[in-house]
Amino acid sequence: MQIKEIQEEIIDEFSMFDDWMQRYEYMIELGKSLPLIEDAYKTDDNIIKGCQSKVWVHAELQDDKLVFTADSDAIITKGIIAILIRAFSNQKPKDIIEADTDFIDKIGLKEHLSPTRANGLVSMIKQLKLYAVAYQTQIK
Amino acid sequence: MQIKEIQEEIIDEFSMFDDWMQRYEYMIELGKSLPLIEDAYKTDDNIIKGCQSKVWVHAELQDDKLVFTADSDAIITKGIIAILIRAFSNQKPKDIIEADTDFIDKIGLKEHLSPTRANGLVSMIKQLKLYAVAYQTQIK
Amino acid sequence: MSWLSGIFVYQYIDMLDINKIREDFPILKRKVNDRPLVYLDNAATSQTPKQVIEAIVDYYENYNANIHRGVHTLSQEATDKYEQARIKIQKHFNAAKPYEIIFTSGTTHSINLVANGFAALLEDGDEIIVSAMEHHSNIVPWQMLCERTGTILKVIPMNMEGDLMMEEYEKMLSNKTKVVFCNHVSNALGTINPIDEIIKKAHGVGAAVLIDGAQAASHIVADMQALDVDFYTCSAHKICGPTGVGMLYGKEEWLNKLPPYQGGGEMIAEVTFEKTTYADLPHKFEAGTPNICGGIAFGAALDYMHQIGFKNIAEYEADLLAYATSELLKIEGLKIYGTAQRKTSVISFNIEGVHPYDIGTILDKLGIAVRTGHHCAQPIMDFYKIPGTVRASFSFYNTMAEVDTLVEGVQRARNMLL
Amino acid sequence: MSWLSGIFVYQYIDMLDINKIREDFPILKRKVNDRPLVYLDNAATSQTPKQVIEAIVDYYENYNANIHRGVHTLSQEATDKYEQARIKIQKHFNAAKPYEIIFTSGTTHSINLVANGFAALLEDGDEIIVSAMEHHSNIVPWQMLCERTGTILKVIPMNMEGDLMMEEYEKMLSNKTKVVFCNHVSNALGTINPIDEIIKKAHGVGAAVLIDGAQAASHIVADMQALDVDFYTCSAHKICGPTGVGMLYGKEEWLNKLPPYQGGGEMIAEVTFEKTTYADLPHKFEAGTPNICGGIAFGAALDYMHQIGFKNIAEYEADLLAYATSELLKIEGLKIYGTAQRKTSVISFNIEGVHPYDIGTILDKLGIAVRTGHHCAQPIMDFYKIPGTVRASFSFYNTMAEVDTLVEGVQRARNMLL
Ligand SMILES: Cc1ncc(COP(=O)(O)O)c(C=O)c1O
Ligand SMILES: Cc1ncc(COP(=O)(O)O)c(C=O)c1O
Repeated sequence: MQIKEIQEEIIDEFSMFDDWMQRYEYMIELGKSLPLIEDAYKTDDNIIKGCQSKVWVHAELQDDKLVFTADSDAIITKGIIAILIRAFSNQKPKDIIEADTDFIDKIGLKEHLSPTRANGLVSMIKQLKLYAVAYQTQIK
Repeated sequence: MQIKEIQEEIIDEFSMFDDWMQRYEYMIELGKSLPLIEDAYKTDDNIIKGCQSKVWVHAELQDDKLVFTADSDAIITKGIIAILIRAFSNQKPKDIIEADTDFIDKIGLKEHLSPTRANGLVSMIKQLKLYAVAYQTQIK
Repeated sequence: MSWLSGIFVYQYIDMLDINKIREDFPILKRKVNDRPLVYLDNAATSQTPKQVIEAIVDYYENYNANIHRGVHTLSQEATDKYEQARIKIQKHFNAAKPYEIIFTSGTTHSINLVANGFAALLEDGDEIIVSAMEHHSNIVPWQMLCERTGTILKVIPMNMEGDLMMEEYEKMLSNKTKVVFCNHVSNALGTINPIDEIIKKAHGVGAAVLIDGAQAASHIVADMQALDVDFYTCSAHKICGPTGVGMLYGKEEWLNKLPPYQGGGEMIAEVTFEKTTYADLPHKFEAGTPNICGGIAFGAALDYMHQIGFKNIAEYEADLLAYATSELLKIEGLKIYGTAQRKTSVISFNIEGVHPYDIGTILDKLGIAVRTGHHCAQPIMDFYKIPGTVRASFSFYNTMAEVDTLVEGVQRARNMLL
Repeated sequence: MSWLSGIFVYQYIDMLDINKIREDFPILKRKVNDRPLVYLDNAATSQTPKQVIEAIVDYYENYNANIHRGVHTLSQEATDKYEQARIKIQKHFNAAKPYEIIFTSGTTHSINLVANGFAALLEDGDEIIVSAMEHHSNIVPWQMLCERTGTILKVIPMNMEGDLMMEEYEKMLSNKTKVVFCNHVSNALGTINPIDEIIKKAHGVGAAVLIDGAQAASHIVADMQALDVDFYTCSAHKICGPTGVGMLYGKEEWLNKLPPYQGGGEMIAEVTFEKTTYADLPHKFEAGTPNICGGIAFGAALDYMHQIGFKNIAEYEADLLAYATSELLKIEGLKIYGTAQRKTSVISFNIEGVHPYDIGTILDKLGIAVRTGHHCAQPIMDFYKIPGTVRASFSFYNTMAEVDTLVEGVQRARNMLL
């Protein structure tokens, strides 16, 4: 599936909920299904700055696609990064770089979109895209 | 005359004026009649701190009375110190120390009574009284 | 002098009428995420009563002007009000002299001013002592000092309850000790430290003492002369005052010993390119145009607090603390960090298996504002080996009903997260 | 990003409607000594429009909270607004990056931050250059630096008109020169200095340049990137903003080179008692709880000024200056200090045989607020061999009628005093 399609899918899923509690509970569920990063990659280098909780992300090129794994010590943060990874993992770096992130707003997580948020959602997106940029050059 | 009497006299004089201009003009007049300090005493030590203009005051014991002379480079300040000297000069240190200063308020110079005023009227009164304290001990 | 009269109207009310008090705080009417705001982040910053907001508006609408040296009326009025505020602070803290109160931009600025000053007074090999439960603002400036001077930093350890180990402190003291610095109340734990004893012991070896009163000031009235403390500091924004202003109390003799911190207008007596002489206290430490409005509003905040009455505040907050503590402890897996006998109304806690950030996020969704994280006191977190805590801190305008909302909220968060 | 939109609404009005503008300033309705206030002390501090007062009230009534690291809504809102204000300042000064804007408590604080930082970068025998027409805030911190490091201070002389002697400046420059610091506009004389040239020449020998924009900011929009300046600073209280806040622009590479100034919360990445690492820009230089409300209101003040339009302001103030200059010069014995070609709307003057303090006092009686004294620029007074001047400084909310009132007032004072 393309990033766009996955995002639509996520939007669809979230549209079923009519209050924040259900949304957060689902997000926590998603967190539990996060493709976990290997312990060896849980290094300080892989920590994303700007989050109050710790978030580690690792990226690996498999053929021409970028595969992300991650973890966090906070479960809501884990849910957020899980959503991002679902949308961006297993995609071509180029597509990741060009991808929109409007869907965050549409699934009711707009409040997390300010760059000053302590949860660092903006930092996470930035980091995933940075990985994509880095690996993009590697492909060429 | 006693300090109290002189102060009454000053209050009487000022009560003839009905606006600030007349009061200031009279004060400026009084400034011109100030018993001037000898140049030799116009030293940095004799400058009163806390005034935007310079005010020098000198005190001398004559018999058991304290005689003040002064000068300032600003004419309004000169008027103010002239009024103070008229009230306090040629008096016994003890009487100077104990003297009230309410008359300042009564002649319409209340605005100058705050310790933060740039003209330093409060500093001047304090300085005259400090001289009195110093010479008081000398008399005993 | 007549312009001083009427500053202090201590009007002790016997029982606090919380509903009436809450009317004074416009922000408490706010909704957050469609729920009434429950503001329990008072240790980070307190809310501002309308009396203080009005003092700010009054300043800008009626007598805004640069102070000191101004001949015109507005400048005189602003100067008078600013200096009156200094005297309010002096009286509140029972300092001997008004000029022992230095206006700063806050506690952090105050501590840096002192630590920087000591750079000129300390020598290689001298020792300074800090407590294990300090805010970063009372650690980093001293570390910077140590780097500059070769001074050695020693740390008074604490126990699991969050009490300082005073026997260890005594052992550390020697004639090498030059400064001891410690907070009056810990922001992360709420512990009220035995500063009386800390000061006396330090003075026994001739060391100066700085007490960081940032967390204490809204709960406890500290008496500078009775404590015989050398430096004491707090921030207005934690005592119902505005942001950007604080105070440093310093004993006259110490303030005279310390060199000036910042150079600029106001703090000089005479300036030539060859030589500059410094002004008298307090101006020596007040370079540049100060936070004039802030200083005046700081005074208004103290007036307001005195009108409520610090005794009433302390009693009521003790009730809030006792109730919240016992209710929170009913929640399974909840652990409180900081269980000292003497505490202010601050509760730092965690729930086993849950990250504090998650709890804070869910509570926010419920309209409840708490702080999560290391509270700028990483060494305490390291001590307990935790990433942070959830901190609920109560003020006299909080209600018992809000405590209930908090407890329900934490319970709900726990259910969602575990 | 969407939360940024709507910040800048530049709405240039072609001709200023002064009466309408005056309605924005509540204080202008005041009476002083039973006369309408004529406020001509704008160079000391500007007055505050209701738009800024409202921003302050809005903060305290609706989203007062400690910023950064807070998970709850109020803290997020306050953080967003504060960071938006930083971006407003960045755009106004056309800085390349938002984190090149450091919030400080004012110009004096900014300059001390930089001067203190250079203590770590300079060596014995290095030279720094100052202009002869600086405010004490841009002299004393550097003198303190020289004392600490053995750096040599050189002074660019000025001529009787109040222009810097640029040939002398060029002669002073050498590869020993490490910093040049100079005000954009002199507060005592109004001279607009050729900072473009000053910066270029300094860069020619590899020296850094700090421009003190305290007096310029309300009259001239300085473009950081076009000027290629290394540091630039101003205070909000002189640009229709609140007291207690200012900004320091620093080029990223310079801000990275300078060590932190104050230690405390916010400015650290990691704290242990053994070792502390510092946070990224801008936080490295923003220790402690900042003047949150002040920063936000600073942003509101810039919005307000842009709504009036800096171009309109400059044109109108030039008219005020021209008219006031020609009218004042009609008074016998009146001498103006500072007659440079390029000037802001500041007139420093004396009347022969009269002390400036006396004139200021009489003017105050007439409701006219001017400043008298050395204006924290004693070296300038020494240069002209005078104790001080009377300074009338005009803002866009002053009227031609107020100029007339001033001129009549000075005439009247002269008659009384001579
Ligand atoms: C040219 C100049 N520099 C520096 C300052 C100091 O500014 P502040 O007092 O706001 O720190 C002023 C203000 O008087 C000034 O006019
Ligand atoms: C104990 C303690 N010290 C110092 C500070 C720093 O105060 P400010 O940020 O107002 O400078 C705080 C505030 O968080 C504190 O709680």
